[in-house]
Amino acid sequence: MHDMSAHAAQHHAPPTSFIRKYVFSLDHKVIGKQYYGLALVAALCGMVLSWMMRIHLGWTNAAIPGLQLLSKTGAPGGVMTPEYYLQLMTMHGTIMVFFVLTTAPFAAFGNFFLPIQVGAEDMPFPRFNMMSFWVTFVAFVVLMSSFVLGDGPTLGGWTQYAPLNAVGSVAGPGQGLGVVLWMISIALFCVGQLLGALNFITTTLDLRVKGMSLMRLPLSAWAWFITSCMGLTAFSVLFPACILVILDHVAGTSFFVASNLVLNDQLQPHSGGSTLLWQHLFWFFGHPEVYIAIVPGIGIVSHILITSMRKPMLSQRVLIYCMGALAVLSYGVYGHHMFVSGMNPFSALAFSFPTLVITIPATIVVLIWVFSLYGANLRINSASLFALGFISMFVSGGVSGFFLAQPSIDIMLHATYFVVGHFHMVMGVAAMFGIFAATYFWAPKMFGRMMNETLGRIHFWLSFVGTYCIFMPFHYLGMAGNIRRYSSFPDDYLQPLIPVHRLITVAALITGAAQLIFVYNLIHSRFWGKPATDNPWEATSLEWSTATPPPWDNFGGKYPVVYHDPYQYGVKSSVGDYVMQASPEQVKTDHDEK
Amino acid sequence: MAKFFAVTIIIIAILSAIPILRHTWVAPEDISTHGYLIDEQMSETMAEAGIAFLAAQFILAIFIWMFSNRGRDAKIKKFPGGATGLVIAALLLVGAEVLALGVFGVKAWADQYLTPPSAGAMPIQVQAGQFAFYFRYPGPDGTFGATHPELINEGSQNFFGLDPEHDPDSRDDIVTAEMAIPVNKEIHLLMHAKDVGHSFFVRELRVQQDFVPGLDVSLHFTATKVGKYEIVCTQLCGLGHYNMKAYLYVYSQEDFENWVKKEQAMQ
Amino acid sequence: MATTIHEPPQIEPDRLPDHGHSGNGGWRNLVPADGDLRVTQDYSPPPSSTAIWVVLFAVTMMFAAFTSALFVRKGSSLDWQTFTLPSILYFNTLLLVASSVTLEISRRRVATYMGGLKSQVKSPARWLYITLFLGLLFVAGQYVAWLQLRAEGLYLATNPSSSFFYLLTATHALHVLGGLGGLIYVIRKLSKSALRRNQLVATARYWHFMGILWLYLLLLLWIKL
Amino acid sequence: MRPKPMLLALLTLLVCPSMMCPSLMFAGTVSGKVTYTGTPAHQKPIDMSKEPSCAKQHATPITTETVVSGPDNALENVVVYVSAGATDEGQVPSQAITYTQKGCQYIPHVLPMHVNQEFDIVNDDQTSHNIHPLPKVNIEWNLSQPPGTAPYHKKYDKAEFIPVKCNIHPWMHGWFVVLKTSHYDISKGAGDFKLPDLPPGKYTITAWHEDYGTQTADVTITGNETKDVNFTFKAKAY
Repeated sequence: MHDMSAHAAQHHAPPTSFIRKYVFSLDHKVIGKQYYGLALVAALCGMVLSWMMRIHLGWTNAAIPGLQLLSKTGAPGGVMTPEYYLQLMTMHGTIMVFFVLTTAPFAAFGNFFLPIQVGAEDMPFPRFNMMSFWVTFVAFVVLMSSFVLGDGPTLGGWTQYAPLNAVGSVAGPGQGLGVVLWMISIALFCVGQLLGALNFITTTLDLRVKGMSLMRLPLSAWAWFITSCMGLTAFSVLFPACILVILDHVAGTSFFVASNLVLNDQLQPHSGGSTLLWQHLFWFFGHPEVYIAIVPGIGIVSHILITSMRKPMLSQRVLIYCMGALAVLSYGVYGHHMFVSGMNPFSALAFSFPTLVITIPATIVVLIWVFSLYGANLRINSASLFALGFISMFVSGGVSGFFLAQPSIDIMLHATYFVVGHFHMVMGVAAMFGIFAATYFWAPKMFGRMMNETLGRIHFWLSFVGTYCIFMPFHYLGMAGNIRRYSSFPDDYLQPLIPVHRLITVAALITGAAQLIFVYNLIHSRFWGKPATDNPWEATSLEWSTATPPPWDNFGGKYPVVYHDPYQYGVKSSVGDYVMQASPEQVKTDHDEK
Repeated sequence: MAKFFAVTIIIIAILSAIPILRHTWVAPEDISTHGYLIDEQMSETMAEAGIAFLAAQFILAIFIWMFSNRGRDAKIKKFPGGATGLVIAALLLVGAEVLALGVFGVKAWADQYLTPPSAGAMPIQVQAGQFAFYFRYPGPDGTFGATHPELINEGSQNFFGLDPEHDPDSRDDIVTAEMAIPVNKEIHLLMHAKDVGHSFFVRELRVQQDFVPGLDVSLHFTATKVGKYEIVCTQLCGLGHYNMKAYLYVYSQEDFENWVKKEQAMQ
Repeated sequence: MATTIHEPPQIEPDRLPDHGHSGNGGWRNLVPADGDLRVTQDYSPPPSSTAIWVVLFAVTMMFAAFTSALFVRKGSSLDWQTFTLPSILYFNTLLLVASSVTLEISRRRVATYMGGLKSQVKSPARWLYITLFLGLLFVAGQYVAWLQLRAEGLYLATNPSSSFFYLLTATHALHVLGGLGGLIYVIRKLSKSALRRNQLVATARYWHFMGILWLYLLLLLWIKL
Repeated sequence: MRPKPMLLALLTLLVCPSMMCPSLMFAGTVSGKVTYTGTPAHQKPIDMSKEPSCAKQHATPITTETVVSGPDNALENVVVYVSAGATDEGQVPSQAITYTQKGCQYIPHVLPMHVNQEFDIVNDDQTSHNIHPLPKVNIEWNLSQPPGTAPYHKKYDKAEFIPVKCNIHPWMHGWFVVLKTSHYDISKGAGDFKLPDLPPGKYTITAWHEDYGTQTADVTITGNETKDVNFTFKAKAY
């Protein structure tokens, strides 16, 4: 049953009808673009939500014009209520983590470029691939629908801790229908990503063209492959977890709700559920999810850096092994989210060591990047700027991991803005920079037109400086003991920190506005940009040896054969300082790994 | 452009480091017997992470400065050290750092979590509910009355579901909305969650622990400085989370006894 | 020709490089180094045979999650009431095991049939139909088991033990139904003489896995409930 | 000169049958006093230190209002109403009533109202309040009210005794008493109450207290008279 479309996959006819071409398309390239569009819309929603949150945090009783239109009870007269703040916060986190950081770098670019980079015509199971997108789309719609249905979205945060997620509306607005919708949405999302992982893994293992050994895959392809393996494991655990919560809601079971809980003076009709069970199930998904968001970025950035450096990384293998190590270790470290959760203090130590150890592969990756720059001939453009910015962000967000990896320090920093700063920098901003770099780098191939370089650089400068202005202060707030997930800071202790919050708010508004430049650039270039050549960056991997934009079967019925390692730069060849993977030309090089 | 970028990175790195070096924003002064371990661990980590941060950003900036836009026929060089050198360096440096932090970290952690409270520790029960903490002292008889969740009625201030009518133990229990403890006396805090997950965090005490619904956990600590401190909830517990707090009063022994008398009178 | 004989594509050594096609060049073959093409074994498994393992892995992870949930939940409080499993489950088990056997027989038959030796096999589809029937019988049997529990007043929310019973059996039954869908697909392909061997193999692997999974679940429920 | 008295007479004739006349002709009234016997539970003082803006509004900490007693065992906050026999069911009083959140307290503690009668919820504090009534038969809602936002207009369409809580300040507690009749009163400081304008007929009068439950008494109004009905609740020590 699972290969019903395998045959069609390898020789499916060119699409004719509009529906087949653009809506329910089987073409991995169209699906990739669809994912990208979804991520773009989601990112804008998430950004607007973060604006409102920031305004509320800076000026708590200020009326945000128009907000009352979104929810009359949530924001009477535009003044945000505490629960509405939490509802927006939950949606911001959920949208960004699931529908932006997972879909854009992995599903969007992976779908478009993985098959091309391995030299395949398409994914082996195009129908599953199509379902994968449309299921994800429905998941997004279900999530957004909670804005208008019932008493609004859930306020439980993107981690949806039990039993707050399971006791129902008695726990507050959005905890009834809102949670159920959230769980349904995420369960659907899991299905979509599992279908995607199925395609990614089989594509990488089985559809490589002649000569494309695993070690000859570009780093981006490796990143997508490793990510899909992580996703396969993580999402197939989150899915059942969501089912259990839904059962607690609609069927009255007690998986997560303990005995003798009293809300609003009402004894809850549940017994014996385990609070920590949810945390274990969730974080077993949740921490790998962080790497699902960042590993594609690592691969993409390496891919782009090499092209702009005009020389390969110091070692392709080491980078691949490091990404693999991150993937494997990520399952052994999830407990560091639960140091003070009441789990066995010995297991806290057991989780602490792998968490510290995981910094080693991360450090190696950074060292390889930085020292590969030595002796390079770096071509500065929007793509490479964002790639370098990614490294800077990855470092800044990474070092704070040293703190949070230690249970003793976590006593002070847990649930403070330090944590918020940490993951926003390392998995939020860094991953976003990866997405931007990829967009500036690959947009010519995807849409056949170059993006505007000037606008790209303006976008980069505002984003780079802006995000530092936003997220570095988060760390300071955290060290001063500013708790996260507070809708306002009424207590005397936090009053002195309000000016910092206002600064951050201003920075956030400006940086957010800068992203609109990107959106404009993307849309404008899509239609009126200057047409792109087949290989504008003088790059070597297979996506550049086909037409721009690629034909429906990627290589026009001719199959490339791979003669070289992916990154043959800094050599003397007939075309210049590089040799394409698919060109049989023999050049003197010491890079080939036999 | 590239050189400008390099300079920007360096400026940002330095600006980021300044507030740390000038201790502009730091945790409030520690008032616990175990806190110094955490603080030492913190500053140690800060030093190592800080060096790593600055070094990485600087090298990145310098290389960007040196090796950008060198013209089409620039000679491409390879880093002499090679990958293996870097890997070994990373393994040694980070490995050592990780081991050091990990091992010392255990001490700070163990002091609070792996050692049982001393026999003489004073038991206090704290119950977290949406959205306030309530505290219970056993009273003269030294025993806590049994709790009956079905009797909980916040309207009549019966937050713990006590049943004084039938349960003599509970009649002298002292229930308060503020926490008072004698200075330099070990406290054994019995933590109970009434509804959903909450957390007990006192910055000055260097204490943070989640309440687990259905599972009563306990903490022990000793305060060494008289004063008024803030207890906050750090686990998202619902719409009032931002406003869920109570105050901790550390009193001298006699002040504490007076406080107990006062509270007893109000029960 | 009535059936399609699906053999791995033969690659002549003197084949021109640009005639290679996707599906080939998988991890098994050596790579051309520096321009000279040295293809030794130019064959990689059809995606479906990789895909089925991916699917089985996902299913395994899902039931692993359910299992750990069961252990944690049982350990977390004292409200766990054990009950005796409906005896029909053991009969169902036999059905599922039998169906695996019949599927294996049919797989062999179809193989010889597709191998061209039609004379030896009357109708290769017969055993597939038997497997299908046994599978349906199994699902029906599970349904009967649920009815029996309801008759005893054990509903989904009655007790964590019953919750997990319904949860695990229902999830497994759904996956079995998926397998039945696969069987129907295979039968249709076969009757259209468009079946490819790896499709049958993948379906068979999935089906056998469902059997093994059920044995595991039965053991788990039998120990824990 | 002429038309005016005529007009008046006409007006009187027109208006009489409707509402004024019963009260004009025979204004039956039930009045009395609500008391308790025994010693009521000690009302604990409320510690609002968590909410400084409220705490500083009370010189001495306010106590719980489960049982509010007046001089010589008078019992306050008892809703006395005609539970059977009244003829004017469905007549919704037009005047709006307000339920105020001030000093982290509900004022009044018990708010009796007619089915479908509009009432306003006002936040007079400098902090956000959350008003969460917990009805069984009516529709449940749960609203937060940041300081300085407009009042909420609400009404209930079924008779019910609804406990009210604030989800931000757990000690805040009150009652909505939704009644099918407009003949109701709430006992004042001296425990006194008064149900005027009762046309002749047999009535059942019910007195409801949030902690002590209900008591009933039957009265018959024959004409223009005042019936004296007293209720005595048994106090609970705890």
